[in-house]
Amino acid sequence: MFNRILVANRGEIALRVIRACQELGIQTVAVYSEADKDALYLRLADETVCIGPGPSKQSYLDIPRIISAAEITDVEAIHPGYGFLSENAQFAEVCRSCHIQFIGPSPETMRKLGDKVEARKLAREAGVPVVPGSPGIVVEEAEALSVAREIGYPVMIKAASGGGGRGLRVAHNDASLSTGLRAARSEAEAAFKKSGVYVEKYIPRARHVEFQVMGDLQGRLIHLGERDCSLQRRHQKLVEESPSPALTPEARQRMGAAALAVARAAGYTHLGTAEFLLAPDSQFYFIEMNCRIQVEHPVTEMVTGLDLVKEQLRIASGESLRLAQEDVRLHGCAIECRINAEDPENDFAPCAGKVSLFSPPGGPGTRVDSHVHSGYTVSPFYDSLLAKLIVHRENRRDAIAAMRRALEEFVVEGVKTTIPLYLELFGHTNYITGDVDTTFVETYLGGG
Amino acid sequence: MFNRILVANRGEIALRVIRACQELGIQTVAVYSEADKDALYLRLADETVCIGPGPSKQSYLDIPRIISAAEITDVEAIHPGYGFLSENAQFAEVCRSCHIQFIGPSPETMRKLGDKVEARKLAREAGVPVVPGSPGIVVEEAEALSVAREIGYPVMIKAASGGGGRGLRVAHNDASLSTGLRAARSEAEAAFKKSGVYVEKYIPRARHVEFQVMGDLQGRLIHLGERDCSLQRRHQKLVEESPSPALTPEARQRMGAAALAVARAAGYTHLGTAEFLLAPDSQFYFIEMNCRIQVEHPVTEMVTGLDLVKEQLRIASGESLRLAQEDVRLHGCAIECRINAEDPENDFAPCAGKVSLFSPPGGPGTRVDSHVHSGYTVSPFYDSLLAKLIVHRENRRDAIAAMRRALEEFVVEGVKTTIPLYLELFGHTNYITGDVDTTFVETYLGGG
Amino acid sequence: MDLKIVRELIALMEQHDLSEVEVEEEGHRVRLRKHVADARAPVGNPAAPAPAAGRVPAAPVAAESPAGAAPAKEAPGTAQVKSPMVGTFYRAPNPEAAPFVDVGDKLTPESVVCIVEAMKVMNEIKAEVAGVVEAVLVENGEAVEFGQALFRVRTA
Amino acid sequence: MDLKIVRELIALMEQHDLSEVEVEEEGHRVRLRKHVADARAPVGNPAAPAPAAGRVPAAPVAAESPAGAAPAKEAPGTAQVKSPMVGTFYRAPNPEAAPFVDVGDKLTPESVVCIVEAMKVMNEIKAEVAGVVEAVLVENGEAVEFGQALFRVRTA
Repeated sequence: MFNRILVANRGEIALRVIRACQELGIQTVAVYSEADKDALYLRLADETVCIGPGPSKQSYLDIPRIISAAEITDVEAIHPGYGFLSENAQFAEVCRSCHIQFIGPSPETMRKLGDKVEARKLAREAGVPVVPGSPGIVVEEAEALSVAREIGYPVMIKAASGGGGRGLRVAHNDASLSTGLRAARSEAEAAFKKSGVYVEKYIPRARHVEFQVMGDLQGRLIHLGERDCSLQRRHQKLVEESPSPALTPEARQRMGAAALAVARAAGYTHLGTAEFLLAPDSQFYFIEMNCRIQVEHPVTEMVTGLDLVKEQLRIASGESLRLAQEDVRLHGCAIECRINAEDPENDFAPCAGKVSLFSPPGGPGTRVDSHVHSGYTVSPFYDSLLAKLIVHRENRRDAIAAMRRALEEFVVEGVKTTIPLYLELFGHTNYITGDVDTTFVETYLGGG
Repeated sequence: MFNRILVANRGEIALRVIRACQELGIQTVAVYSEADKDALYLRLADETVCIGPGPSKQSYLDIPRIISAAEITDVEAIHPGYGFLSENAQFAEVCRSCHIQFIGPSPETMRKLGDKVEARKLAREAGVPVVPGSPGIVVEEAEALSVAREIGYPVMIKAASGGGGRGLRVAHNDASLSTGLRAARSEAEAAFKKSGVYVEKYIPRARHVEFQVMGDLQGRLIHLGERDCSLQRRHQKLVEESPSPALTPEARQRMGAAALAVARAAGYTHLGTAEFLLAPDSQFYFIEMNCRIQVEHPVTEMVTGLDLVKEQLRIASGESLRLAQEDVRLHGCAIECRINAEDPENDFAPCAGKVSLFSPPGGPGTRVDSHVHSGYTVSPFYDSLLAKLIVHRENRRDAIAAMRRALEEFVVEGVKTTIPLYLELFGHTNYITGDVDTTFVETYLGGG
Repeated sequence: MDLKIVRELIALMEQHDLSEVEVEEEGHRVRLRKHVADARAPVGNPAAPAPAAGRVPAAPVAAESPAGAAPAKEAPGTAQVKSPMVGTFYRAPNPEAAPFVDVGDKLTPESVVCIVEAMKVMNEIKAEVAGVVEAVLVENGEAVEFGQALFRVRTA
Repeated sequence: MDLKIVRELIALMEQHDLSEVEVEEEGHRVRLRKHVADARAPVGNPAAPAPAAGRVPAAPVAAESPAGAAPAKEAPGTAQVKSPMVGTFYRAPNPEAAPFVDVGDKLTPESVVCIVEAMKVMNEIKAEVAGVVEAVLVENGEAVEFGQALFRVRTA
């Protein structure tokens, strides 16, 4: 096992990694920007290094500064968390060239899976269904039109290097495809410096169901069941649960096998997530593979009893997986919701400012992953995630009741939060009966 | 199931009961003293009733006021929590006469088990070993001396109606027995208005191991494994864990059977705890039965996956137990420690005052049961419990690591707490190797 | 003094979280002081006394806020008769009888003003102050909690 | 009355973390008072500027407090040369050479004062202020973090 690693992230996931390291007896180096200098979680690291000013580009996204911090503190490995540099293959390569271990899959695997067109091809070749669409990046508008007519409208236009819903467009006819294509390209260019887009069939009433996979350096691969993340707003996940209320054991087995087939084809190691669309007719389609720990990993931890960050560290240090596929059991139901400092009354505008009182819920079956405390200042530089609230109960009905109870208990004063929205969502018949798709939240909010 | 119950308690256990009720859809009435009027958890109750001023005798211990509150709010049942009126058979009788259900065993059972001499007799008759000692209350000093000589010194002098370590004395010879007898009697008289004491053999190097039993109104009884509460200070439990590091599966089976035998003999229903001393030679001795939910119930919840307060409510409403003895499995290891507002540097003097910052730990395997929040004022009227910190991990070694990690994270400012003491205890070789007995903490502290 | 300036001062206070502003100018003097309720105290946590005098928790037991029984500040020259117990409030010894007291009645400390029934026992409540009944704060038959104001009495 | 003055006073209050300001001048009097927090602010959370001027984080990277890189207030007439990057601090271009600068040396903003090595690249750091080197705050070969003070310079 490692003696000392650097955590190249901030906020709750930095704290999450520090927690795992402390329990494993690994020393931690936390890097931070000037905007985060007062964060309480920094006290828990063995060392801290200020790497730059508030803006991410000059701190958490600045590869040389992070590598320098790793070198002067003499760490063996870097945990990238999620977001920031976590799926940056170049960062993983620089780590390698500096003889610092990047805790994640190889840069080659990341590059292969980071490009959606490549990933689709890889999945098709592994016999895993993908949403019908263009075989690769669409260059000519004529090609896009011909693909769309072949697979039938409505279609989606997606950025090949997209993520978080940016660069996504739905087109219902030739005209909207033409305009959408131009818009998606320039959006993708602005966001990712790459204008490649592709076109695929839009699947109505689909759920988002993803599988957690885990592979060791010895080539063993298993999956840890699924997470249903159908409650989204602008393609950002709001609520995640495991197991999915829409999967039969048989469907779980089939989709899990598909997830493993893609992972195997990509030579996948470490933790990763295979995302699928699940249509109302139970047909599923591979979308993409995320090469990092997910924000929503706690729901899988609750139902499997595993600590996924510890597993990441074990894998990176060369240990073999401690369990086989048949040892994986899902117990009860876990639900997570992301409490953001946003104003639901004002189109979810982020609310920076001081949290005057932060009193999280507790008690049985309740887990809170948060770096926030009374007196914490929400910085305008970073995302607005205040806390992840996770509940775990015997069954889904009890889990929903526990979530409502915990949300009622959660006191955040000083900034507006999404708690009121969740109280509505978890009281909604469609959610309670499991009858939702990825458009549910926006439809509920009157079109997002 | 009930529609509406009253919670006749305060602080974390009142909140704990409210949590269970909310998850089961039961309305709650919270009673409170003027000293607790600002407590945040009162917001979570459906109704609140002020029942008196701060001192417990005029509020939480005042039977007429609590019954009146139950009557005017028209509840079906009362949950007594722990402490206060929870083991008061007269209170249970008044409830019965007012047609309000007391959530706990019958007054008859409580009376039988509340008197330690009676309880010992009952255990002996059920074939369960008790610590050798006087057959009943000792009236004459001569009788005490003769018992002591028969069973051999050292001996303990115990108040028949004792609890929490009050009225306890160890005597090493005739002279210290005579003086100890007088002191114990007057102490018991002052504390419990009853001066009955008995004498029993002092078992050196013993552990405190207790079994959680649970019985429905249909007469089914099961046990939920043990809790090891050997870390005590002045007979007050500090740390509890399950399973006990000192029990083999075979010993667990034998002691569990003994716990059930006592419970069966007492006609026990609802939740209860059979306490044992476990000697180094694996011989165990029944001490007493607690007729209520225990402070340390969460460790049993974590390893069994059950919600014991919900189970109490189910039993009281007439439901049958949902699981048989063979369904009970203990998963992993759970440890709880009680974070008190006390100054370990100053003989554990309670610290009343304002908690300026309260930032509890979170993350995987971490549970906090607490009514405290930043800005909460610790009242001098009640016990100094701020929070129960519970961790649950795959095995004991990992649980200890998680506990240390969580304690490091726990920030309480404004009042002194026992957190530094726990950081020492959980780092101590004797605790880590499981080599402790009930005198360990006091020996460690240099005699308490 | 221009009210607009006062408004602006208030806005400034709010913007900058001031608790007091006092401005004096050529015989003009403005002094603004904000209620020192701790910004951080939880809502419904009236650690500081209520700003206005005479706030009366007229709500029955099922008060929304746990602070229902918080002692309200009394206006000078008035007192409150409070319930010393939890129970049901009755204005008369029996349903047919006249109320013990009504608005305008004179009280001595020994005057019985009502009954609070608790556990089937009818407890006569005495005024404990001398004065004139100014208001009856609870409806007949309503539940009352400990410390709840029952009557307002003019003592001066 | 001039609101600008009030605003300036508020800015002063905030800047200096005062709880009350009172100004009286020829019949003019302004008094501002801020709600005194902050028993509740977390320890180690220096939202307010450090009380003493000239506090210098001389500790290496492994600072106990995450606030190690917090800008320390400078005494009047002095400035600090801070590290613009994370890396290893060298006072000389190579182990045999003399230090770029030493105490007592005069600096122009263009003077190279040291090297910070980051990812095997030797970065020459310029003073960016004019003055006289008063102190070298970091040992040769030590690790420095972003914003860490390297030299104290007398500018006045």
